[in-house]
Amino acid sequence: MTDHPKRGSQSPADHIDLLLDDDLRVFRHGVRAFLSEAVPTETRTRVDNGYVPAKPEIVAFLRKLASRGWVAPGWPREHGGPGWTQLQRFVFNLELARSGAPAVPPFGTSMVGPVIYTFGTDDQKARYLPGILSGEEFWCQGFSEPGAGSDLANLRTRAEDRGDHYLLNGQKIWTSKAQYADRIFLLARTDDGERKQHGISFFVLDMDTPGIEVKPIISIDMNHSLNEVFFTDVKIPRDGLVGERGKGWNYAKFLLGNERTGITNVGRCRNQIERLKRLARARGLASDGAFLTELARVEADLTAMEITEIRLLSAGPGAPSALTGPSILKLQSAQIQQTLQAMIVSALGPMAAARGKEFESAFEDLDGLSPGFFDGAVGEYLFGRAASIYGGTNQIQRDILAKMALDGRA
Amino acid sequence: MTDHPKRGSQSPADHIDLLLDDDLRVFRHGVRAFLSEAVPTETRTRVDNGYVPAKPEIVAFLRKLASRGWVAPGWPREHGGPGWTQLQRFVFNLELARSGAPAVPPFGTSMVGPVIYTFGTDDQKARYLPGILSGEEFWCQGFSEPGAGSDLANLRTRAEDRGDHYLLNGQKIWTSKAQYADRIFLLARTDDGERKQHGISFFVLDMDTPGIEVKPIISIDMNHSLNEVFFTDVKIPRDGLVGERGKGWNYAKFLLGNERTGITNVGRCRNQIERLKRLARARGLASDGAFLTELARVEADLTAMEITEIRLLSAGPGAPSALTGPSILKLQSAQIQQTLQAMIVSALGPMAAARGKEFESAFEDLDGLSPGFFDGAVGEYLFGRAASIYGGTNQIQRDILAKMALDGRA
Amino acid sequence: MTFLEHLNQSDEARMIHDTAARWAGGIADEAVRASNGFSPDRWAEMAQMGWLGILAGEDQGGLGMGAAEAATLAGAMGGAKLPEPFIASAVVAAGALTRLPGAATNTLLADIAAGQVIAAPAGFGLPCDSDAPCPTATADGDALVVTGEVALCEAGPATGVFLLRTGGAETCLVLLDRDAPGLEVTPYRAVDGRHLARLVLTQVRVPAGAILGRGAGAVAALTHAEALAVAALCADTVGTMDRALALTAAYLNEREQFGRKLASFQALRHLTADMMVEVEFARSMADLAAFGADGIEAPGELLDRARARVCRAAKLVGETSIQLHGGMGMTDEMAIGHYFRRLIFLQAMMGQEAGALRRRAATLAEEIELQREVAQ
Amino acid sequence: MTFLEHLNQSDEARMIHDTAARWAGGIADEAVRASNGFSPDRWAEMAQMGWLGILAGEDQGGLGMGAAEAATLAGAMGGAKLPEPFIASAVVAAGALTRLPGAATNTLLADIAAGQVIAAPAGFGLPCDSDAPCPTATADGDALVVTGEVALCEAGPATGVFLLRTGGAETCLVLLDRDAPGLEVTPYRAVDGRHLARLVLTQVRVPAGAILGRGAGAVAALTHAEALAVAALCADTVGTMDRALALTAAYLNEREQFGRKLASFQALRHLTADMMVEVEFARSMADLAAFGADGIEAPGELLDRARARVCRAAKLVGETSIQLHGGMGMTDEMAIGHYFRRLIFLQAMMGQEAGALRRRAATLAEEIELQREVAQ
Repeated sequence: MTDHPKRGSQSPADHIDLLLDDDLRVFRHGVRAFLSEAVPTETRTRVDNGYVPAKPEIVAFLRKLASRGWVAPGWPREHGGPGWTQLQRFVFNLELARSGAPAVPPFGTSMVGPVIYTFGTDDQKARYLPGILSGEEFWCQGFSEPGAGSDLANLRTRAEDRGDHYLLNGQKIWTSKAQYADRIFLLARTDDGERKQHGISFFVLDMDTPGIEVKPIISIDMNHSLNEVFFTDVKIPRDGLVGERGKGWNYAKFLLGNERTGITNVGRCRNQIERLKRLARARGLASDGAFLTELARVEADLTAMEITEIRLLSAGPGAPSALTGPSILKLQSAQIQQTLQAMIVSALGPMAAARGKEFESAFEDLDGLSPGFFDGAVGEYLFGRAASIYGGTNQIQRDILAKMALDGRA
Repeated sequence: MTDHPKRGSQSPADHIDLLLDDDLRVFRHGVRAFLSEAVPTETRTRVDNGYVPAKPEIVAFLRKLASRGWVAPGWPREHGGPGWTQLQRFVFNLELARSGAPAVPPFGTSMVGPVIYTFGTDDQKARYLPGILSGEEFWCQGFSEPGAGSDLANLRTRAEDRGDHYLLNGQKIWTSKAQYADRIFLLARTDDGERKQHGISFFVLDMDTPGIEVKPIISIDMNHSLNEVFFTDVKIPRDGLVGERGKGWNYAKFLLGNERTGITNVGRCRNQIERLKRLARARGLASDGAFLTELARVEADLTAMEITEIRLLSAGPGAPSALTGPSILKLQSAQIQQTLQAMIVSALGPMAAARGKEFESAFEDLDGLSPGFFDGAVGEYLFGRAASIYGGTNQIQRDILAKMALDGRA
Repeated sequence: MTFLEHLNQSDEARMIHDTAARWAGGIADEAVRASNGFSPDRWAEMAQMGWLGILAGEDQGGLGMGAAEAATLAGAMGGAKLPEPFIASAVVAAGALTRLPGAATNTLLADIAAGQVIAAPAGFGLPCDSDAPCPTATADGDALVVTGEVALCEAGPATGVFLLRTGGAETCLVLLDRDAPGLEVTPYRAVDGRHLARLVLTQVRVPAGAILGRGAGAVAALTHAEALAVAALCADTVGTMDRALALTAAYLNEREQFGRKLASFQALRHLTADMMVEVEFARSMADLAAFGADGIEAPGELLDRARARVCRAAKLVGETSIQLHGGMGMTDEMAIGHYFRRLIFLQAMMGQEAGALRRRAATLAEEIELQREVAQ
Repeated sequence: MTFLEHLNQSDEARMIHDTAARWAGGIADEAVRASNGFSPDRWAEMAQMGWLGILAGEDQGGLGMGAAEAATLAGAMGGAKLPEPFIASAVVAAGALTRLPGAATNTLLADIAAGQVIAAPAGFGLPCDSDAPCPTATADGDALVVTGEVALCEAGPATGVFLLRTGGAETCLVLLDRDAPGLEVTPYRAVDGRHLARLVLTQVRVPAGAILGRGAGAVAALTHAEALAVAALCADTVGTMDRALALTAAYLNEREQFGRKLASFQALRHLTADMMVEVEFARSMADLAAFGADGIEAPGELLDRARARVCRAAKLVGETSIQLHGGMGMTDEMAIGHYFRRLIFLQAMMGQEAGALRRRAATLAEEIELQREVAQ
């Protein structure tokens, strides 16, 4: 078994360095050095093989990040973030993924955190932000509902004003990591507006509040990361309302538009290219022109995605528009991730037929790689189908782009 | 210059033979033997290189076909056709293309001929069919109009009933070969119907009738094969009406649905694969795994298209539906033809930049191929874009298929 | 038989098709989930209908039919996503045996047909065109002693015997009991939940009576079995895709978004149309493969084309059907994901599109070289 | 300069961009058609605005700017589909000369900048990465005698001199007058109507003063010129695609079918969205190429990635824009076909996607092999 990347070798010098100035190169080096210490080898191998780390692994890593104040890279200094530039965050995300670190759950740091420090009360800030920054408190997101997939504004969960509290009834779906979460942020209808976007409010709530039930959704990779969350007469204290009542739609848009970095998974894609090279060596594909050409093609795609992201983040004169850029990156990121996942599965050959724990323990190695490499790759391909669905399907992204090109509006 | 296929070598034994019964194999052999004599080497080379032959070459070849009674392979015996089965016609079309013969213009044989012998008067049959069968009289088609591309029923050309004649005014577009044609068949509005398909009539008309003006359309390959045809107070004799007045839409649908064979250009595609092999030899691509794999992929596609066409024509129990089959074949045929054309252009390398007569005479040969091979390939790629547009764009074909799959109707 | 005759199935074959389609169509999704990779009851039903003897001769209690009918059955089982090793035992293993007449094979074929023995091919057919070396046999008197490994074999707890291809001085096909001394069978699962196993052989002794074929005879039987495997896998894939397409069309008609049926969005309609095209092209190639397995002397290269094209269709149809199901497609609860996983399994067993194309690319290179020589 | 600084152009560079865009935007389609491959008036205007000296130093009457600004100009010319050999003379030829200082090159650069001489690179840069052998030079005293052929050279009737790469004992860059004895120039046309030529050299004598560079110096200059060619071709392609996309969007909004604007059909909208994505990704690669040509020591492999990705975009955007124009797109009358043909020309000059990927595939194979050695 030689399929876990060697410590320190996972981030060789590359063309990204050529694109950065000296300060960013030094910054990158510092991040890389920290991460090579902070990520245990077992975690790195599991993550590299495409598995999702368990909560304890994530918590352990978040503690280390917290010791440097790096849990929430996007936050300004005044709220406890490192105050990095967009490009520092790009570099940080890249190195994070390349190091084999567990993905930092975005729900607290990238999603609810900025909403709270921008629109929340001082009490809310004091109560919620420290737990996010320390990595100790996990959040989950209650936006999607059955019957409101891409059509988010169509939601039916209601929070009825009962004076000293709101009474919450309804159901959320696709709630990632709800089984681990300490708190949830959610959208609920408090009033009936003329347009269906009106009358929606934004709430935060502890997951141990009575009346909340979490039901696992087993996904097509046979894992449990998604959930349904049911609310039956759940009492939300009045101070669970964030910002103004009825303005939840605006906060949700702020939240979704806020996070421009990290949507492309560039780091993971780079790792996948390295994985494909290792696989090529193991499976005798190093002289297969068709394979190499496909690899060169997706590598060029990935390079274009990196540059496009840097251009967007640099916001220079020729940068892609803030309206089209994110959709372009979302579309291509899904495409590139899925291409890489499929290429790996294809390169596994007939053994891509196998899956599961029994399979993993049936072999010491397969062509010099661990069966975990095989199993993880197939799992990642399966769950990876979500990349073109969640956060606006490919079709929705194309609708957005076409509006700009053909109707001259967003 | 070795790029014209050697006489007799253009149709090696292949897997098609494996799919035919003995009778069809014998039939195929006879067709092939005839064609290897009937097609002059210069014609074969020009056609093989992707050029459209000039009218005299076509006429000369049609006379030879006429001597065997093979100009109109789809016609029943009673109207002067050979009375072949669908599969004989498939084999005939395949061999025709593989021999490098000029394409038989479909306007007389496959389009207006069957309308005349099915719906025309005895006088019309006597007057028009012999000229088609002898290959002496060329027809063109007046269906499309500006502003009625895919939406054929939207036509505006009018034929006003003036007692002893119809008075025709209007304009047709995309009229292929109108500059060569002796006669035209066309749709014109004779009455205003409730639905726009109503009140359309089907006419035949001599091209030397006063008031007809043919204006060339130069296409993106810089050639002239398409035209606009203008009608200004053109008198159509009463016997120019085919069938019933106002039923023209039905005859047009009959005409378009009548021709199920030959829509796939299987023979030309097979030639293109042979051309790619020659080009691979000349350009040193025989060891390029990416090129070979792409060739293998399109070859598999082509095989699937051949079998699909045979299945459709055999109308066996598992045959594709007569409603979806033609759209599937049209879509994939466009795809495969365009892929092959683009692969050839790509394999030409930098010299794909060049075009035209001066280019052809500037070189004796290029990598052992004639400059005509290069020039013709680029021209064919350019004009080949039409394959996904004419006769219902790819988008229209997908609309048709989706109607079947999702709405359960055609 | 010509391809045209092949397309115009016999009445008998059509009856088998209709019966199988009706039977498979009546099997509920929940029943398949509940069977956890193998249902003895369904297996018994298959035996009763004669399907496990589809290729076996009438002397052996079989139906004595060909690749086309076997493929028809495989297609029906794909449509119901049945996990049972029908192709493994009744098509590939039995298909090899039909080409090696003898007392031992006759008995075995009869047992397979009756559903009393489940046989697993090891080292040939499933997966097609494996690049892995097969176990090596050395002679010991008139017996063989075999050592080596088969990493992937479609076998579960109910599998009684293995038909093993061995290398060494000559290719042999040997019969191994599940409990043969020196044979270690490690079970695991396929991505679609069916049973697989790894075989490790350490000095396994195969008596003369268990050597079913040797040399050219064994190779011919193995080649036939490989062709049958391609034909059956292609047909299974088409059956699976047919159902995936139908489920997707139904979902689009049922689900609403932005106040409209999903089926009314042109972009989704066109993706559906593309799926239809893929399924129809794959069906053509499956027909070709079935014809090739029975009707063509050396169909190898055509079978490569067939599995390449069918694999490509399987990938596109599987991925698109999930995409069109949106978030719901990501759940194990919906049947569509199970079809998707079956398509992944089938592509792997067919050696993946890339594997099939690699083989054809090699022969294309030879054809181009040959042309060079002719030209010189 | 870092890439970020590169993205944030100087005020001077931005002024050039705006001026060029305005100028090119004011050129009518008919004017370009009428010029039949070269307009002396436009060339004079370009000279007047200093663009033909974009790379030449201020001593030579140039602007002394870099690849980014040259690429900006190339992009503007792509947008107006100008056939003049701006890239050939002012970027590739001039770019090579800037790396070979000397009296002869200084004069030539000044003449190029002034628009008085049009220079054509022969055997390097246009096309990129040609696999054709270049003419061979043998020494004759301090002169060279050159024999050989350059099949494709971007040169027309107005071209005055050729900068020729020669092989033999060492690589040289030599200056050839158009009327040099033994040089046969056969003109022909490009697919987009511009002027090309075939050069055949038979014992052409190059005096010592016309040998502009030798050995390592010549190779360095040629490498720089190749990088500039990739950068300029990529930028030209992006400019061409920008306009093709805009024309297509306008057409879809103008044209009706089935009683609705074409722009209202979701399938056509999504194809438009796919074009946007391609253009934006190509723009990123063009930026990378321009940065690479000036700012990176050995950008070779990144330039391969850039031209591969830009070629792919060019193919998709060109083909899709014709498809979305329907029958009208098939006519020479519509401007869109001219943009399509320019994209074909540009892909060929960039060596086609396949050519660029082939180079990168070879280095990937080396990287995999290297990894093997590290692992052992």
